[in-house]
Amino acid sequence: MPVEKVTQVAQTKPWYGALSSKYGEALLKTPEPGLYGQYTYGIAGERFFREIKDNAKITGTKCQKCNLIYVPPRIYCERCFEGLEEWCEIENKGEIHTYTISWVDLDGFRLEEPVILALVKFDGVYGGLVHKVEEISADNVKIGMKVSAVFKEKREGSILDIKYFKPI
Amino acid sequence: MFPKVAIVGIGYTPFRTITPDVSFREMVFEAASKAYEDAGVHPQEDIDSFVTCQDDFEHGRSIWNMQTPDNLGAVLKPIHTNCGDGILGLIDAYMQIKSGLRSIVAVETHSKASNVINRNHLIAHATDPIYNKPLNINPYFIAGMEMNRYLLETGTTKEQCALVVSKNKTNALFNPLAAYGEKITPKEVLDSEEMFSPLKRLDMSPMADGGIVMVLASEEKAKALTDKPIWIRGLGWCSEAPSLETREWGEAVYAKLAGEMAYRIAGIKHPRKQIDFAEVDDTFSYKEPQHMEALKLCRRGEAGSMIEEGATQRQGEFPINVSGGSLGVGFLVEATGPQRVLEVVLQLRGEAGRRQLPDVQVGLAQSWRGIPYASGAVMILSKE
Amino acid sequence: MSEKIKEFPGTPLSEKDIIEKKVLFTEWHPEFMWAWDTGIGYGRYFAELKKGRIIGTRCNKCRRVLLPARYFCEWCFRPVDEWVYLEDTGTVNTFSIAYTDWLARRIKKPRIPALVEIDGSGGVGIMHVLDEVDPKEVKIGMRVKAVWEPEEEREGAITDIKYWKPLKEE
Amino acid sequence: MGMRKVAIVGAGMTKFMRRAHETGKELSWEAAKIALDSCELTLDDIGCVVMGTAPDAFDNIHMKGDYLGDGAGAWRKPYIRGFVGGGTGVFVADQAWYHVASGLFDTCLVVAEEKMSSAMPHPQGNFITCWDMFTESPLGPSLLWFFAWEMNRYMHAHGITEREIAMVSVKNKKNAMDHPAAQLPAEITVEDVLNSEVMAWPVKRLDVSPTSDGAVALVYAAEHVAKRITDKPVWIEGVGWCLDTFYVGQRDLYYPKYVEYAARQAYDMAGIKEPSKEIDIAEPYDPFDYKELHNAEGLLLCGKGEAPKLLADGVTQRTGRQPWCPSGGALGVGNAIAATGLMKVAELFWQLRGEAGKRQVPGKPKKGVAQAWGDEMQVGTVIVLGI
Repeated sequence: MPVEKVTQVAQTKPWYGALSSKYGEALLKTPEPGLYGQYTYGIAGERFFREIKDNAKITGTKCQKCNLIYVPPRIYCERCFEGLEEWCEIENKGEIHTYTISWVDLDGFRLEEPVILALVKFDGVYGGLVHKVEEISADNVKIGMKVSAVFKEKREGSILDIKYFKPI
Repeated sequence: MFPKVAIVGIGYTPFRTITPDVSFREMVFEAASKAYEDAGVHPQEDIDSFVTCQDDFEHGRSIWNMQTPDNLGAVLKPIHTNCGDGILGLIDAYMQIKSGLRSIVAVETHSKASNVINRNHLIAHATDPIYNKPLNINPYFIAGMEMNRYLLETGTTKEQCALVVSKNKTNALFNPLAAYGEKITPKEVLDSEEMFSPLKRLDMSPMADGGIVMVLASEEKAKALTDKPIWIRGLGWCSEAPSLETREWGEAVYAKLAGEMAYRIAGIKHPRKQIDFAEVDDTFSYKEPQHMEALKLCRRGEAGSMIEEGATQRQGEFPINVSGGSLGVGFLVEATGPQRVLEVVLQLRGEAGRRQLPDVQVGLAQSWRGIPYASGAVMILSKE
Repeated sequence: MSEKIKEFPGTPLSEKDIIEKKVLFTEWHPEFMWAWDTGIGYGRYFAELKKGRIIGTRCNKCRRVLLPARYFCEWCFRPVDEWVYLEDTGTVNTFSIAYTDWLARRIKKPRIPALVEIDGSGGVGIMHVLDEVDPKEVKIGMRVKAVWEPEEEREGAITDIKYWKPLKEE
Repeated sequence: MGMRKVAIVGAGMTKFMRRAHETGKELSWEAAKIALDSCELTLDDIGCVVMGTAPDAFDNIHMKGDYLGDGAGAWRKPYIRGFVGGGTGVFVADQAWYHVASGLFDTCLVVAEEKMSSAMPHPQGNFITCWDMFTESPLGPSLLWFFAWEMNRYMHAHGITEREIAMVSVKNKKNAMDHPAAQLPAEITVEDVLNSEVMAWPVKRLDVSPTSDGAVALVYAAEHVAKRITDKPVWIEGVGWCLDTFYVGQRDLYYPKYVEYAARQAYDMAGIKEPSKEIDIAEPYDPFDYKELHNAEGLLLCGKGEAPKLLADGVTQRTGRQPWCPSGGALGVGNAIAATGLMKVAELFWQLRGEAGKRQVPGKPKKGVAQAWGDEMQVGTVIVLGI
C-alpha cells in the first residue's frame, strides 16, 4: 500500500538555494564568497575592444570566400569555417535593423522611463551590435533609422565603452 | 536495417502553475509510471535506453544529469541527457532505434519552472557574455526585437497576433491539462501592459510545471506492444546562428530548415494538404504565424490572414494549437516540444476528449528552444 | 593526424595576465535563486530531522530501505509501502580527511567527511561529517552516533545533525 | 544485427591549458577546423554536429551548447548537445555514432569543448551546485570528498597502498611528455606524489589532474563515404553507456559497476569476449590516479583489485603488453572534462592509424577502448575502436 501523499498545503516547504554572490549565505549559512563567471574576450574580441578602447573605432574581420565582414569580429567564418585574418575598420554609421522598447528591467520591475534597445547593422557588414538607443523619444524610433555610436570619454575595453547609439 | 519507429506509450501530469505537492523527482515518477503502464513495459526489464532533456540551471544544479536515472527506473541502464528541447530527446531515441542499437527507448522531459525565482537573470545568463550580457538588460527584449522585424517584413499585424492569443487560450479551455485556459478577446490582449513593445504582457506565454514521458519502439516491438502505435514519419532539427548579431530576425530559419528536413524524410511535398493539423511553437504570439510560414503551412506574409479567416481555429480547415499551445497550456521549458507531440499523439489516437479533431491521420509538432537562441525541431507523426 | 599536425592551436594565459589585466575580460555575478519543492519523500525526511529523528521508507517488494526517504522505489518502480524510523547511530563506510574546502582553499582544522551507514537501514549510507575524533583514529567500520543541534535551532535540514562522533559501545 | 558501419576519418584538438585566451567558441572552431582539414573536408560536407561539453557552470553560460554552436560548425545544421556529466566526452562519441548509424546522416562532426577557467573563484567551487541540493550541498562538500571516499574504499577493499596508486600519476605525466598539446607533462617520482600536499586524504595534489581549457573534434563518416575519404578508416565497433543510482549511499564505491555494464554493451557489440587479451590499447578515464585502475577493472581489463599489479609489472606502460593512457591521460594532458574524454578517443584514432608520433605504441595495435566516467561516481561511457 503506497505511503500517503502530501495533502495539506501547510505540509509543503520549499528548500532555498542560490547561485549568486550570496551563495554561502543562502546555502551554507556562512558569509562565503560567491561563484561568478570570468570571460576572456578571446582572440577576436581582444583586438576589437582594444580598438574601441584606444581609438574609439569599430572594426571587423573579413571572409574573402563568402565576401562577408563580421561585426563583432570573428577568427572564423560561421558559414564556410575558414579562418579570418583580414581586419577592416567600420564607419561609425549604422542602421537600426530592428528595435524594441523595453519597459521592464533585469529584475522584472517596471521602468519609469523605458529603454530603447536595437540591433544596429553597419553598411556592408554581416552582423552588427546590440545596444541602447538614446537622444530620441520612444515614439520616434523607426526601423531603418541611421544611428551612430557615442563612445565614453574614459574607456576600459568593454561593450559599455559605447554609451549608446544616437540618431544621425 | 533502419526499422520504423513508433510512439507506443505516453504519460504525463497535468500542467499547473505551481506544483508544491511533489518534488521534480516525484513528478517524473508519476509521468513515467503512466507511460510505462500505457506501453505495457517495465523500465528495468523491457526498456533498452533512456533519454532526458534538461538544462542544468533550470534546476539550479551544475550536473543535473546525475539526478535522472532513479526517477525513470533507469538505474544501471543507458541513460543520458540532451541539453535542448524535448523533441531532441525523441529524435535521439528515434536514432538509437533506427541504428539497430535499441528496440525500446523512453524519453523524459519536465518543467519545474515555478522553482526558479528570477527567470530573467537565468535567461540573461544564456546571452553572450562579452557582447550582450554586460548591457544588464531584461533578456526578453530579444522577443520584442524579433516581433518588430517580423511584423515589418511580412506585414503581419499586432491585431492578428492578438487573435492567436485569443484562439489558443480559448482552445485551452477544452484541454483539461492546460493551466491558462481563458475566454479572452483580442482587445484585452492589445490593452495589456507594454512589455517589450510591440510585445505586450498577454503576448507572452506564462510558465507552467509538468512532466511528460514517452516510450518509443521499433516496428517489431511496437506491433507486439500496442494496437495503436503512432508512427514517426519525419523529423528535423536545426540551429540558426546563436549570436544575436548574425541571425535572421524576420524569418524563423531554424524552423524552415528543420521543416524541410522533416518533409524530405516523410516524403511530404504539400504540407498544408498532406498534414491534417499542427502544433507549432507559440511561446510568444507572433511566433505562431512566423512558424506557420517557416513550416510552409502558408506562404510568407499570409499567416496573418489565415488566422483572421479562422482557418487555424479548432473547427477550421487547418487547426493549429488545438491543445492551447504555450499561451494556453503554459510554457513548459524543455517539455514544451513534447507537450506538442503529446497533443498530436492524443489526437491521432482519438483520445483528445472534447477537443478531438475528426478524421485526423497526420499531425505535425514543432518546437523552438526559446530566448535567447534560435534552434528548433519538427516531428511529423501519423496513424499509419 | 597527430604527427602531421605541426602546431596545436591554443593561446595559454597565466594567472598574472589576468591579475595585471594584460588581457581584456569581463565578469558576471549571477543573481539567481531557486525554491525547490521538497515533495513527499524529502518533505517528511526534513520534518522528521527537525524532530531529531531519521526516517527512511521501505519497498515491500524488494524489501529495501530507501534513505533519504523517498516516495518511490527506483528498482521496482512503484511507490514505497511504509515509513521506517532509523537509528541515529551508524557505521563508517568510507571517509576522508579534507584539508581544503569546497572552493579549494586550505582550511586550518581538517573536516572528516564520511559515508555513514545508518543502523536499521540494511547498510544504506548518507553523506555527513565526523567530529570529536582525532582524524588519525578514524577507521572504516568505526561506529558513530549523531550529534544533533539543540531542538530550538533545528530547521528541518540535513544540518540539524551537527556531526557524528565515535560511539562508545559497552 | 546488420548495423551500418561508421568510421572516424579525421581528428583535431587544441592545446590543453589552465587558462585559454580563446573564447569557448574559438576553441571549438580551432579543434573542429583541424579535424576537418585533416581529412580534407569542408563544413559543407558535414551533415550534422554533435557537441559535448560538461556543466554550464564551467563556461558559466546557461544553455552553453547553443552558445557554442557556430564555433562547432553548427550554423544552420542539425545540432545536438549530449550530456552525461564528466562522461560526456566519450558519450558524444557514442552519440555521433548513432547519428550516422541511423542512416539519417552520412557524416557527422563531433566537438567537445570545455573552458573551465571561466568558473571563478575556482572551477572546483562549482561542484557545490552539483550534489543533491537538499541533503548534500548544505554540508559544504568539496569535489574531493567523493574521490577520497572512493579511493579509500578501493584501497580498503583490496589492500592497495597509496604507493601502488601513485605510479599511475608518474606513468601518465611521463607519457604526456610526448604529447605536444599536453598541459602538465612531467618526469616525477612516486616519492613526489606521496610527498605532495594532502588535499583530502588519501588524495594528494599530484594524484589529481589539473583543470583545463581545451577542445577536441572528430569527423565521422558512414562506410561508403569513409572509403572515399581515406584508406585508413578507424571503425567504431562498440558503444555503451550506463548510469548508476543518484544516491551515493546505495552504491559500494569500491567497484564501478556502471563502467562494467557500459563496457559489456560495447564489447558485446564489438564481439569481444576477452577484453584483457583482445584489447591492444586502453584509455580509461584518469581524473585521479586511482581512477585509472578503478576504471580499468570496470572495463574488465583485469580482475577486481588486480590493476595495481599490472601497473607494477609494466604491462600498462606504453611499451607494455596493454598500454593504458599512452596519451598521458587527464593527469598529463589535462582534464578539460568533456574534451578530455574525446581526446582519449582521438588518441585511439591516431594510435590505430599509426600516426601518434613519439607516442606511438609499438606492434601495430588493432583494437582500442576509451572510457570516461562522470557525475557523482555514476556514469560509465565506453567506445571500442578497431581497424
